[in-house]
Amino acid sequence: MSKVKILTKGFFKENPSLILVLGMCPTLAVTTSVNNAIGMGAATTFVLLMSNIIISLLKNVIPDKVRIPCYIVIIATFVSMVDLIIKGFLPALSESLGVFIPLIVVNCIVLGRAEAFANKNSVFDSILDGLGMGIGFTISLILVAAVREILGAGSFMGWQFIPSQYNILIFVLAPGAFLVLGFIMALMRHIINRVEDKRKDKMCAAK
Amino acid sequence: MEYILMIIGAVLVNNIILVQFLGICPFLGVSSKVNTALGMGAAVTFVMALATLVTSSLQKYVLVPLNITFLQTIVFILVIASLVQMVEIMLKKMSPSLYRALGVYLPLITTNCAVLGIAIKVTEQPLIAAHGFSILDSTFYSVAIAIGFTLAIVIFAGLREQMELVDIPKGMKGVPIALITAGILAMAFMGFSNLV
Amino acid sequence: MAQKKEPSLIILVVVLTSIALVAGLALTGVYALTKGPIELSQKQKKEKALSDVLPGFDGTIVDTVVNFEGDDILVHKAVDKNGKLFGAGVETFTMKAFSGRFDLMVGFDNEGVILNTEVIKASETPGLGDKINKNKSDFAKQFNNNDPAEYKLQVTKDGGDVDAITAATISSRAYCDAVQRAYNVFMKVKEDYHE
Amino acid sequence: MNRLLNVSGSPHVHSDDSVQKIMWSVVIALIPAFVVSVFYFGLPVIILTLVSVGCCVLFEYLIQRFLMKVKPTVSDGSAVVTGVLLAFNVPSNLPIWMMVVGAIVAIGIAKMPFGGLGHNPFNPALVARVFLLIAFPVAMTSWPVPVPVWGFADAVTGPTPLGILKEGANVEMPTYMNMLLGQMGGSFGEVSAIALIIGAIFLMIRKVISWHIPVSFILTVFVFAGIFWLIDPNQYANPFFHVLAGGLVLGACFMATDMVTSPVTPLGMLVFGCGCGLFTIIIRMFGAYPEGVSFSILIMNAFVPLINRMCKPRTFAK
Repeated sequence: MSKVKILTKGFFKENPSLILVLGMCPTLAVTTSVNNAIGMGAATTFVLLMSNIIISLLKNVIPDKVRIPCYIVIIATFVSMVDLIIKGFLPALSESLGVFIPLIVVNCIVLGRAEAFANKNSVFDSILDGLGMGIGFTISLILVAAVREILGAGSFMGWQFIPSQYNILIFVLAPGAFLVLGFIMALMRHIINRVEDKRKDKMCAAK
Repeated sequence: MEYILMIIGAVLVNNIILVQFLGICPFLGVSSKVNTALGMGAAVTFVMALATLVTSSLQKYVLVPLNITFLQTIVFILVIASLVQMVEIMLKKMSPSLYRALGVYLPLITTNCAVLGIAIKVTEQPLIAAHGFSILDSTFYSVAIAIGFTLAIVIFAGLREQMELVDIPKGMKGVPIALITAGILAMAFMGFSNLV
Repeated sequence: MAQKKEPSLIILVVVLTSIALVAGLALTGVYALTKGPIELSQKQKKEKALSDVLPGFDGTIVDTVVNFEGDDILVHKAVDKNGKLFGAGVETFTMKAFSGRFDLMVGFDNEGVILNTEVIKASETPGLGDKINKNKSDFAKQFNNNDPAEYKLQVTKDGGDVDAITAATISSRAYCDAVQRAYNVFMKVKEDYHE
Repeated sequence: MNRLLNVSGSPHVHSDDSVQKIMWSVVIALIPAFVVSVFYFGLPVIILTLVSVGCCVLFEYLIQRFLMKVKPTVSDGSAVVTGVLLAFNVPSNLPIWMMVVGAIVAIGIAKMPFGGLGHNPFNPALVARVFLLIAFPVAMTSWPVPVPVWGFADAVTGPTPLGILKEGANVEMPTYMNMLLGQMGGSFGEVSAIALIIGAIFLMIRKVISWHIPVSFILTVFVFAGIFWLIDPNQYANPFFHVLAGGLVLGACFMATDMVTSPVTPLGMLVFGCGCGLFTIIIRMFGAYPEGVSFSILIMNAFVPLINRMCKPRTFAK
C-alpha cells in the first residue's frame, strides 16, 4: 500500500464512523455544533496519533498475552492528558464535550487501529494511519454537525444566518442526531454503490 | 420515593441510549434478535452494577482522599476491564449455565462506553441532592440505567426482527435504517421528558 | 492459564507494571503542568460570576457553607471595610430543571434585594430552556432589583410576577425555584450574621 | 374482510382494490370532523389540509419515481390518509412551510425509508406530528380560539383544555358540551369528539377497524384518570374531562388503529390499547408536554413486534 493511500483511506473509503460504523457515541452526542465537532475530532486525532506511535514503537516489547491491557493503559494515559489540557486551556470546550472526552478511551476507533494497524506496521506508517483515521473521523463529525447546526440552530460555527423562527429545533436534540446520521450514512452508501457500479461498467466495457 | 423517581428518570427520561448517547455500539451491533438483546441487557446490568460499586468506592476512598482524581479515567477503565475478565472466569467456574447464556457478551462490555460513561457521570454531581455523593445511590442508579439500556435494546431488537422480513430500500438497509428507527424511538421517548 | 509457549509470568508482570508506571509518571507530569491553569480558570469563572452578581463591591469575601433542607449551599458573604454585611453571592441550584438540575449564582444586597443572577452550569434544551442564559434572552434580567419579599418568585401562570420564557415554562419555573432557594438561604445567613 | 384484516401479517392485503377501499373509507369517516373544524376555524383548515395532502402525495410519488425507482403507488390513497391525519393534528394557524416540513417527515422519514406502505413500524402522520411538536414547540402550541365560521379564527390564540390544566392559566375551562361539540382550543381535527365518534362508528360498521383498540385505549385513560381523580379531585381532572380533552378520541379511533402499525391479534390489540392509555395518562399528568396521545401511540408502535411475539397463537408440536 502506498504511503498516500495509508493516509487517505480513512477520509472516505474506510471512514471510521460513516463507513466502518465505529465511534458512534461521540458522532451522535457532540455534533450539536461545528465547534464541538472540531474540538472532539482534534482530541480524538491526537489520542489516535500518539497511541499509534507508542504502540508501534513498543510492538516488539509487549507480549501478546497482555497486549490489550497495555494498549488500554497507553490510550487511557493520552486521553487523560488531553482531558487535562482541555480543562486547563479550553474550559468552555471541556464543559460542552463533558464526559465524551474521557470516553475516547472506549472509542473503538482508537483500540481498533492499535490492534489492526499499529502493532504490525512501522512507526511512520502508523503515524500516517493515525492521522488519516483521525482526520476522517473529524470530517464526518463536522459533516454531521454542520447539517445539525444549520438546520437546528440556523448557524454555522456560531455565526447565525437563519432567523430563529425558522430553526427546526429537533435537529440539535437527540432524535435529530440519529436521523441526520442515518441519512448521511445512506447517502454515503448510495454514492459508493454508484461509483462501484460505474467501475464495473467500465471494466466490462474494456473487456 | 426518591428512588422510584430515580428509576423512572434513569429508564425513561434520561434513557442512556436514546437520550444520553452512550452504548450505541452494542445497541446497533447486538440488537438483531430479541433473545440476544435480552442476554446482552442482563450482562450489561450485572457488570454495570458491579463496576459502579467498585469505581465509586475507589473514587470515595482512594482517589479523592489521595487527591489523584486526574487518574480517574485510567483507573476506572482498568477496573472495568479486569472486572469483566474476573466475572467471566468466575461465571465459567461457578455457574456454567449462566456463563453459556452471558459469556459471549462479556468481552464486548469492556468497550461498551455505557459502563465507563456512567461510572464517570455518577461521580460528577450528587444524584439525590441532599445525599451528597453516595456509593449506594450510584450503584442503584447504574442498575436503573442498565434496565433502561435493556428496555431500549429489546424494543429495538423487536423492530429489527420485523424489518428483516420486509424489503428495505438498498441504500437504507442495515445501519442507516436502524439509526432512523432509533431517531423515531428517541422522538417518542421525548414524551417522557421532565416526568420526574 | 499459563501455557508452555507463553512468555513467563514475570515478564508479563514486568512489562505491564513498567508501562503503567511510565504512564502514571507521564500523567503526573502533565497534571502538574495543567494544575495551575485548571484551578485558575475555575477560580476566574467563580470570581467573574461573583463580581457579576455583586456589582460595584470591593471588600472581603467570606465563604460559609449553609445546610439548607439537607443540601449544602455555598454562600459568599460580602463584607465591606467596616465589617458590615454588604450582601452575598449564593451558589444555589434547582432539581426541577428540564434536564434535572442547574446551578446558579444569585447576588443579594444586605436587604435581600436581588442584585443579579448568573447561570453557573446548566444544560437546558437548546433554543428553548437555554434562554435562561443572559446572552440568549432577557428572561434572567427581570429578577434584578426586586425584593423577593414583595416580588413573588413564580411564573405569571402560577400567579407570580415572573414572565416565563415562551414554550419553556419548566425552565422558567426551575429558575424561580433556584432563586427562591438562594433567597431563603440568604435570609438565614443574614439572621445569623453578627457584626 | 374482517378476518383478512385481523390475522394477516404485513403486507396485509394484496389486491390494490382493497387497500384503496379501506383508505377511502377512512377519508370518508374523517369528513364530519373536518366539517366541524371548518365551521370553527374557517379557511385555514381547508388550506392546511390541502397543502398537507398535496405534499404527502407529491413526495411519495417523487420518492418512488426517482429515488426508489419503482412504480408509484400513490393511487392506493394511503398518502392521502396520512396527509389528512397529519393536518388534523396541527393548530389551524400553523405556517404553511411547517406543514410542508411535516409532510416531508411523514413520507420521507417515517414511511418510504422502511419500504413504503405496510412496512413502516410507526404511524407516519404521528411521527410527523411529534417531529413538528419537538421542532416548533411555540408554533405547535399556540392554538387559535375557536370562533364559529362568521368570526375571525386566527386573530386570538388561547390554550387547550389540557394546556389550561398543565400551565394553570387563568382561563375558564370549556364546558363538557362545548368539548363534545368541538368548541375548544386544539389541533383542528381533534376538537369535536362527537364528529370523530360518528366517523369511527362508520369505520367499525365497514369493518375497517375493530373495537378493541379504541375501547381499551379510552377505557384505560378513563380508569386511570378516575383513580387519580378519586385520590385528589382538586389536583387531578375529572375522567370525563380527560376522555374529551385533547387528541384522545382522534388518536384512539384513527391513529392507534392503523392496521400496519398495530398488533394483529385481538388480545394484542387490547394490550396495545391499554399501553397507549397508560402512557397517555402518565405523560399528561407528570410530563412536560400537556398532551401525551401521540407520544404514547408511537411508543406502543415500537412495542408491537414484542406484543405480536407474546400474543401469537401457540404452536403445539415442537
